[in-house]
Formats: sequence, C-alpha cells, structure tokens
Amino acid sequence: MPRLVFLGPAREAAGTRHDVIDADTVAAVLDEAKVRYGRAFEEIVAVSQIWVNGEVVSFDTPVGPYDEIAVLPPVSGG
Amino acid sequence: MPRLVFLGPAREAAGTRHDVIDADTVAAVLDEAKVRYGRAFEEIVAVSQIWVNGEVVSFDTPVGPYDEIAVLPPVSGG
Amino acid sequence: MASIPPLDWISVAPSELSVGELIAWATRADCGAIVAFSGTVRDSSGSHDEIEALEYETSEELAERSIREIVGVARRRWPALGAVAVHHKTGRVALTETAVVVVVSSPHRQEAFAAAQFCIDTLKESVPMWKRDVWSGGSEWSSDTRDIIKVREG
Amino acid sequence: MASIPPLDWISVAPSELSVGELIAWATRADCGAIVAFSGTVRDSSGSHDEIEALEYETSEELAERSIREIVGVARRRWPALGAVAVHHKTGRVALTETAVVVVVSSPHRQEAFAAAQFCIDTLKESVPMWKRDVWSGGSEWSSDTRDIIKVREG
Repeated sequence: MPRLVFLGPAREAAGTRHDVIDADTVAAVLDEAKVRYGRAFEEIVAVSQIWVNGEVVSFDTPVGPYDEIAVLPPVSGG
Repeated sequence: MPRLVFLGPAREAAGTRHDVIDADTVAAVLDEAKVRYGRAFEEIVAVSQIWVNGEVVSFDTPVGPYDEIAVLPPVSGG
Repeated sequence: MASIPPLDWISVAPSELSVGELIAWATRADCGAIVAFSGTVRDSSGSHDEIEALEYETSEELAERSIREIVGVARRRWPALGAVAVHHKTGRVALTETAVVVVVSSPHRQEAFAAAQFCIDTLKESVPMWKRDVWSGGSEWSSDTRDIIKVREG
Repeated sequence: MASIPPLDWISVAPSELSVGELIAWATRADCGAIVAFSGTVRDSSGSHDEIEALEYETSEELAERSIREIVGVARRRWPALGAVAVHHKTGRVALTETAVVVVVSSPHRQEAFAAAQFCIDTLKESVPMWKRDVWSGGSEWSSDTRDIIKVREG
C-alpha cells in the first residue's frame, strides 16, 4: 500500500509521521487521511505541496504499493 | 628631514626600505631618490602612487621634516 | 599536474556542525578562494524575542536529495567550483549555534561567492525543513515560512 | 535586551590565520548569518605553475589604516553589520595556507554576503600589499597587479 510521510506541522497535525493507506490516487489517499486525522490536518494539506517519491505531483496522480507520498507544508529551514 | 618608505618592488629597486632626503616638495625628494637609486627605481616611481602620511598626493605637494613619503607600485595583495 | 576531482559533501543529520572543519575539508591546491556561510540561531525570530533554541525537523532523505539537486545546479552554473559542502543540522540548535553551513571553494572568488549565495538562497526555499521557535515560555512552528519551490536550472 | 556593540578586528601581521577562530569570534546572539572569505595560496598564478608559496610585503601601518577605511565604508553602507574581521598575513604563506580572511556577521545573510564581498574586492584594489610568486626555480613579483585605487564611499 502507498506509504505516507507527514513532515513538520503536517506530522504534528496528524499525530504521526507515517501511515499506509490503500487507495490508487494521491487525492484518494489524502481524502482518507483527512478522515483519519481531522480538521487541523485538512487545513495543512490545503497549503501543502505533495511529493511522490521526491517529485512534485498533482492530486490526480495514480499511486501504487511502492510509492511514498510526502505532505510538505510551507518550509522554514536554514 | 622628510622620511621615505619604499614598498614591494620599489623597496627592491631602491635596495632599502627607508631613506631620508632633505628637499621641500615630493618632486624634489623623488628626484634626489632617483639619482641615488638609478634607472630601475626611476621606472618604478613612474608607475607608482605617492602617499604622504597615508594620503594620495601630487608631485608638487610641499613636504616638511615630519612627513612620511611612501612610494607604492601597483599592488597585488589578497 | 594531476587535477583534483570536484567533491561534494552533503549532510542532514543531528550532529553538531563545525564550519572550520568544513573549510579545512574544502581547501585545495587548485582553489584560491573559499567562501563559507554559517547560519546561526539568533535571539529573535519573526514572532519572538528571547529565542533560546530552534528545533529543526525534516526527512533526512528528502532534504539530502533536495540539497544534492541544488549543488548539481550550482556546478552546472559555475563549472570551475572545487569542493562544495552543504550541511544542515536537525533537532535542537541552541542560541548562537550553527544550524546550516555552506562552504564552496573555487580558483577565484567571484564564483565562490555567487555559488555559496545561490546554495543558501535556494536551500531556504527548496529544501523540506521545518523549524520551531523555542523560548522560555514554550515553542511553536516558525512563522517565517515559504511555499516550497522545486530546484530549477539557473 | 542590551544590544551588543559592533566590533571590528583588523590585523596585518606575520602570524598564521585561523578562519574558524575568526568565525567563532564573529558569532553573536543578534546575528543569524556569518559569511567568511578565505584567500588561500593556489598552485598556479598568472605567470607560474607549481607555485610553492607566496611572500607578502607591506607596511603594516599603512595596510591596516587602509583596511580600517574599507571597514568604515562597509559599516556605513550596511549599518546592520555585527562583527567584521579582516586579517591579512604577511611574509611567507605556503601552498593551501590562508593569506587573507574576511569574516562578517549580520542579522540576515544578504548584507553579510554583500559586505564580505565588498571588503575583499576593495582590499585587493586599495590596500598597499605586494606578493612574490615562489616556485622551486626561484621567485619574482606577482604579475597580477593593479594601480592602487583609494577607498571611496560606496
């Protein structure tokens, strides 16, 4: 199943850093994640960039069992 | 008497780092220095900047007994 | 004279950073210029005075991959670069300690300055990395955020 | 919060330079950025390959005065600067050793980069300093020369 990585404020809102969700597009995976983690997480996803295996993707991108979906809120590094 | 400081290639051409020459303008001091140190020194003075007490001056600048005249060829520092 | 290969050193890890050590590492006989940037924790942020520390959180794998892309772009823009080191500390970084270091060596100084500034500017907008302001009263996510901009060719 | 005064450290002397030490000196709680430039002896000059060392000659007094003027101009152009160190070694500097160091700290990185680059660019054209290339076969004055340009306000 596609793996999820939540980083920074997304990790905090989800209450976990990792999850696995069985769905076949980025949108479907994130919809299920919003159900699991609720409103604060949903708000963060709305301003986040989504990477699959390190590449920026759109919500309709298909995902398979070996893909890693990362939820990246606006950054503040350095 | 005005003191002279020769730096870098000017020091090498003069064969000394310091001298004192009794004259009352930069030009007169340097003319005497050219007589003392010869052709190689004269060629270096021609491409050098002259500072009196750390300030750029022209050849007709008057100098007195407490002034320090520095002969500065093109630089190559850093 | 054998030429020295270009060399990158990229690290995103909780270990302490030593700028001096990275400068020594980047020193090469074919390079006359080294430019180093050190980002240290200062006492005020956009939102708080009396900052005591920052806490950095990331995916080390994604952050290192992103930094590697930045260094790749820098090398294509400034092919004369010698060594390039980009290290980011993760976890807690106390006041005045170093959170991020960029060190670049090159034959001449202009490209070392340009490449070092490019690396840190691009790191700040492209590398997945989040920090929390920590002060005596608590901690919260930094308000100094930007949307991630994926590294592009310059 | 008591503010830390700006601090300059200028030196033209035969002692060895340590960039790491100057970076530690320039680190301040009110500054989040440190930019360091280190000019090292490289193996080729404009005229010679296989350089073994450079020999720097100056009047320490005139050179320090000139650097002090440069730092003064930098501080007027970038008033936020924290610490500024400019050190130039005199005498023999062997291959890969450091001949000149500029270290600037400031609250944000842009002015630290700009001021560090201004200081080294202006030092190279304004400070009375001469170097000899030294190789196994002999030594001679560097051909990499410029007419001195007196430091101006930027």
